[in-house]
Amino acid sequence: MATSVFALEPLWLALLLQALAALLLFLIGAVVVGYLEHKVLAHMQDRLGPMEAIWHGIGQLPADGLKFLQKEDIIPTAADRWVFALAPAVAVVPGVVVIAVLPFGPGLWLTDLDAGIFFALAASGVTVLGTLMAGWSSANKFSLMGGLRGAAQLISYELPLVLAAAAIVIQAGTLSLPGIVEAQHGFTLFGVPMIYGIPHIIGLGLFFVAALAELSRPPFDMPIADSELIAGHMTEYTGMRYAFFMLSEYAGMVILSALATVLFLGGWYPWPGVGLPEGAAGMVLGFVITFAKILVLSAIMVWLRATFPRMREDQLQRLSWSVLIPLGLLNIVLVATAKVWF
Amino acid sequence: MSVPEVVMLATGVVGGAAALLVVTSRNVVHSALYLVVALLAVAGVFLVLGAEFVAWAQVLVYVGAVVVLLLFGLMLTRAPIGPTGQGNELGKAMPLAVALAVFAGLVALIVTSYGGEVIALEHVPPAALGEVLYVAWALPFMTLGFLLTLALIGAVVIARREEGEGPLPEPDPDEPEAAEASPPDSSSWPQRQPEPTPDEREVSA
Amino acid sequence: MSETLPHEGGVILPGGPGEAMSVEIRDGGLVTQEMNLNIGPQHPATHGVLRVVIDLDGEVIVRARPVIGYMHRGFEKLAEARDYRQIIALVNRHDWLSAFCNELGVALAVERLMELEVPERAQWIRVLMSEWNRILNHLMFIGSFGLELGAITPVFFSFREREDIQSFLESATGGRLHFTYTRVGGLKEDLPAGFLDASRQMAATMRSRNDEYRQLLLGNEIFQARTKGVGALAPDVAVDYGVTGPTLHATGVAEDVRLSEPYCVYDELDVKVPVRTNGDSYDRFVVLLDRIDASLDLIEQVHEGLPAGPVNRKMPKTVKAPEGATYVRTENPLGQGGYYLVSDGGKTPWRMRMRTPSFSNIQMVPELLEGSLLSDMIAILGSVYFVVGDVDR
Amino acid sequence: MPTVRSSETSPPATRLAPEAIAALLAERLPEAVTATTVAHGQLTVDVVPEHLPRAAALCKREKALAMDFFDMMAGVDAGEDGFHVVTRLYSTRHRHAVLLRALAEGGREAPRLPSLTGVYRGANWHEREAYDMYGIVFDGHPGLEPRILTVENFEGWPLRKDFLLTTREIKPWPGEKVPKAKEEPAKADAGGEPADDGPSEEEKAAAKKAKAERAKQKAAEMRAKKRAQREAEAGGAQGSPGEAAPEAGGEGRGGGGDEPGKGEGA
Repeated sequence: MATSVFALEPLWLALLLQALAALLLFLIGAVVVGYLEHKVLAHMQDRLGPMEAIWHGIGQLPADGLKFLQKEDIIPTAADRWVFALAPAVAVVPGVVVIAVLPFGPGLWLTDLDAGIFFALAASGVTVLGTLMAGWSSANKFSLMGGLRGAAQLISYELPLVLAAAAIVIQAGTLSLPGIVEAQHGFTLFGVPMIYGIPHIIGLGLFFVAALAELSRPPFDMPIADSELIAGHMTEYTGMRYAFFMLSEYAGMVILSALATVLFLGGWYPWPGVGLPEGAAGMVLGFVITFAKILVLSAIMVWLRATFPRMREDQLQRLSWSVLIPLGLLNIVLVATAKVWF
Repeated sequence: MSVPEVVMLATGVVGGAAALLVVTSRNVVHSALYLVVALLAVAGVFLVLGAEFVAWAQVLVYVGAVVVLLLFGLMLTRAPIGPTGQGNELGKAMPLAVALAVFAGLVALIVTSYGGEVIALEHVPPAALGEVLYVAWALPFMTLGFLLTLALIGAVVIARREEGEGPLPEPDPDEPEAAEASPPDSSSWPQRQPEPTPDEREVSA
Repeated sequence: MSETLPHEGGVILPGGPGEAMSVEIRDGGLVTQEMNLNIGPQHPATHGVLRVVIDLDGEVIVRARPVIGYMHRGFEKLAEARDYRQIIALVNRHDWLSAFCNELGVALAVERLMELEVPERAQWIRVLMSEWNRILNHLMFIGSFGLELGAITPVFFSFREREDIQSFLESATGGRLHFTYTRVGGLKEDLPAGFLDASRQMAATMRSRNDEYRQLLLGNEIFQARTKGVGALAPDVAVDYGVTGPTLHATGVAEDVRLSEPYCVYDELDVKVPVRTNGDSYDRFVVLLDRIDASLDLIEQVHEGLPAGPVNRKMPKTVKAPEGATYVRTENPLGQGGYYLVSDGGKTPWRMRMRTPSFSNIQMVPELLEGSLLSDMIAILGSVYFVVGDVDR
Repeated sequence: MPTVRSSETSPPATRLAPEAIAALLAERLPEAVTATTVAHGQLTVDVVPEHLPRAAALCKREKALAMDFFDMMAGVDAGEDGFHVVTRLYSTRHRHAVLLRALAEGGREAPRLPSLTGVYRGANWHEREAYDMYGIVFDGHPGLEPRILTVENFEGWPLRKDFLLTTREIKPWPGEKVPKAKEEPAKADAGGEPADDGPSEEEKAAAKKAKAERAKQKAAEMRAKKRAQREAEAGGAQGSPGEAAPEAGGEGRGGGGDEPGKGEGA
């Protein structure tokens, strides 16, 4: 198995480079997916989307970022200042941290943790704290309702997400993300090399639905439901702090798509059994393949946004507890049985 | 001092300070947020000790689920911004005594078990942990799991009974507060929220 | 302080700004305090400045009280200070989505008081314009209803059609929203060349597009889950409140002015009124879609039967309605519009009461809201079709 | 789709002619019905105010009438007599309608009518609107306040003819299209086309002068009000500012609205 390109000496240089790379990947990923959402949504809705900033509006998101920087930072008088100010950071930091374990190509990861998948899920689960803090500290009833809905939703969808990932861990026999990719590379179904996504179609579905709910993306966007709760926990936020929430949403799309890519779609390999060239070429190719898979998954998320109305809070809970979680448990039993038998 | 020792000390201090703030903060939500810091510090301690899996489990379960549930409960029930009245009639002495007793007990336990022994810090891979849990301690582990499942089912059963099957406690009409809390007559249009009585104002002050 | 502990005797802490739904534990049971929430006057779901004060128990609405009047512009008073020509431009504006149907009502009222016979062609064109206006209006609500439920795409589609329709209506009337095309005794002027062709073409396009809307939303599982059985309105309640239009037709009552008291040339046309029986949000939405088809049928009948001739009568410079009173009903897109015109023989009305469908619809809304979920409120408010200007006048 | 077509639904045979409805009402409630008029095919029944709910209930419950649909309610300024309230009831089954007209008791000072909310739920807001616009009090209504369309602390009854449009009060109106009392229009109309010819120079000058005077008067009033308020506050709790304000405001409005149309019309 390849080692990380960041396994450098001395340690401080490696750490510095890792931190920089994580931040850069986080920003680039969020901006690219954000642009994707603008454009895909627009074309699905019979319009063009941003067209002015540079070529085909490609500079729209950086321009938005600049604009957000100039906006007045408003903290409501009744708000709990510290919690209000900290909430966007709490929403963003887990995203940056998770980037550290995501493999974007052969050797293209910052660090390979033994319990990588576990770490990624644990860290991304912390994001909900930001939502809760923002919802409570805004001193706004709509925000509070949004925070409550967000918390309820994230608690109930963390379970299917972890269950779906657990099935893959059983299949691959490792918790390490690069390890799962390599295990998948050698996986065959009745002699045919196969990505996990095909036999684990239930798991893939579970993971994708739960990821949508974790991200509060339509059709599970009740915490920010604009026609009910204005913007939920983000109602009182302006300028850069608001931009942080948006950033964490788009980065969340990247992260969960990347996880799904690793777990179900064969990571940086075009197809299990099909290798990549050695060295830098393989790295670049691997990165391109990984990113393409991430973008496809993100585009599907955007597609769902263009297609579906919003669900209702009780319907969402019912879906999780009476459909997804039993299905997730069943999936684990099936996978474990199959793993022992074959 | 070696690097791990410094980190250990730092996380320990942060965790201890946060834990102290949890109990001294006058604002319940702040307490819960300090609890997050304390739990993260504990995860840090686990990391320094090489127990990576336990550290992430701590984050996933305690920060991601338990505290979130706690905050959810707080917000759902009563979490006005600003300090709230201390609702603890046990005062401060009793909890302090309990905490000290637990601390003393744990210290005594550790000292008697490992007193003087030097344990080398080494990274425990999840595979090794799995080996221990599912091979050496498989029976106790499964018993524990069974017990927790039973507890979960029991909780669901109790909750369901309260919801529909059992009799709901009727609010006592003679109780003055009950009349106050009852919704104002809908025929008088529109309704403003009733002014807080002097008693209630006092609590908020 | 010790005697008012939160868990003793059920004293509820008065909340700060961030007060939540408070729960008290009393006698071993949970008693919740309701949260009072103002939806509006500025809120995305209220289509303008309407305020709904709701008391929430968790997510369940316990009480709902619509507060109106934020857009009250005193049109009834203004009408008393305007001559009839000016009133036609005025009534365009209270329900800005049904401009033509409104102005038609006033013209009909004055014509009835004057016992004026309007040229045949003008009457046919009035029907044509009314039906196009109806489609314009319904397109708006089809788009916005999806938007409120979180489906953001339909609104772009429906606005594409709205633009197209407005463009060719503009060629005849000069207006895109406020047409002011009617005059007492006829119309402003005849249709321009090419108008009928554009109208024919648009009718054909609209037919296929209407199926597109059906496919876009109706088959969607989530859409059905969000709307079926939500905010079901009983026919007797609807009639008691004076609810009309698509909201009434969804309950199974086929009361439509075009059937029961035909004006213009509706009695010569085959008017179809789509009716459904459940009265819930889903049915109200389906009725809206079906009404577009029904309106297209009427438009095609007008295309075929439109007679030649003048479009207005020679009228005196100042129109004076003779002394008397009359009540004229028209089937506006949102329901029955009514104009009670009292004239003292002058050139301004002595009194003109505007009976607007949205007013009655909103009055009925608490019946549907109470006991439903907060999210359902959006589905209900979005499907009890109203325009705030029409409520407040 | 289930549809109802006009070709399938001719007017029901049970539909009653206006005259028949009038006869039926007069027969069943002779003490309530004072007069019936049929104009433009519409029946208007004048009802004794106190019997209005009974008449409405009869219209709703009588099998042959079955007027289940509450259409609308309109207040109409009836000059010196006070205010009419016209209620339209309609039958969705028989497709006939009646306009019940009642003259509110109490003249212009304290118009009162019994409420129809017990008969039709839809009457609620219509009555609130009539109260808001004309000050007609409906006995038995669950809550006329706060005012439904105007702001809660609005003073005056906007649709009464003696209530001038505020713009006319602030800015003199050289034209004639001010809502006038009943006698006025005939006089004004004799002038031909007043809407089209603009105000003459003298009129403009006079209007300007009048405006300046009014502004002065208003400023003086405000000063007096403020002074009174300060004194009240300094003096203690006996006169709260909330009490002083409406009084002064009422005077101001009374000065502008007591004699409608006069001065402006000529």
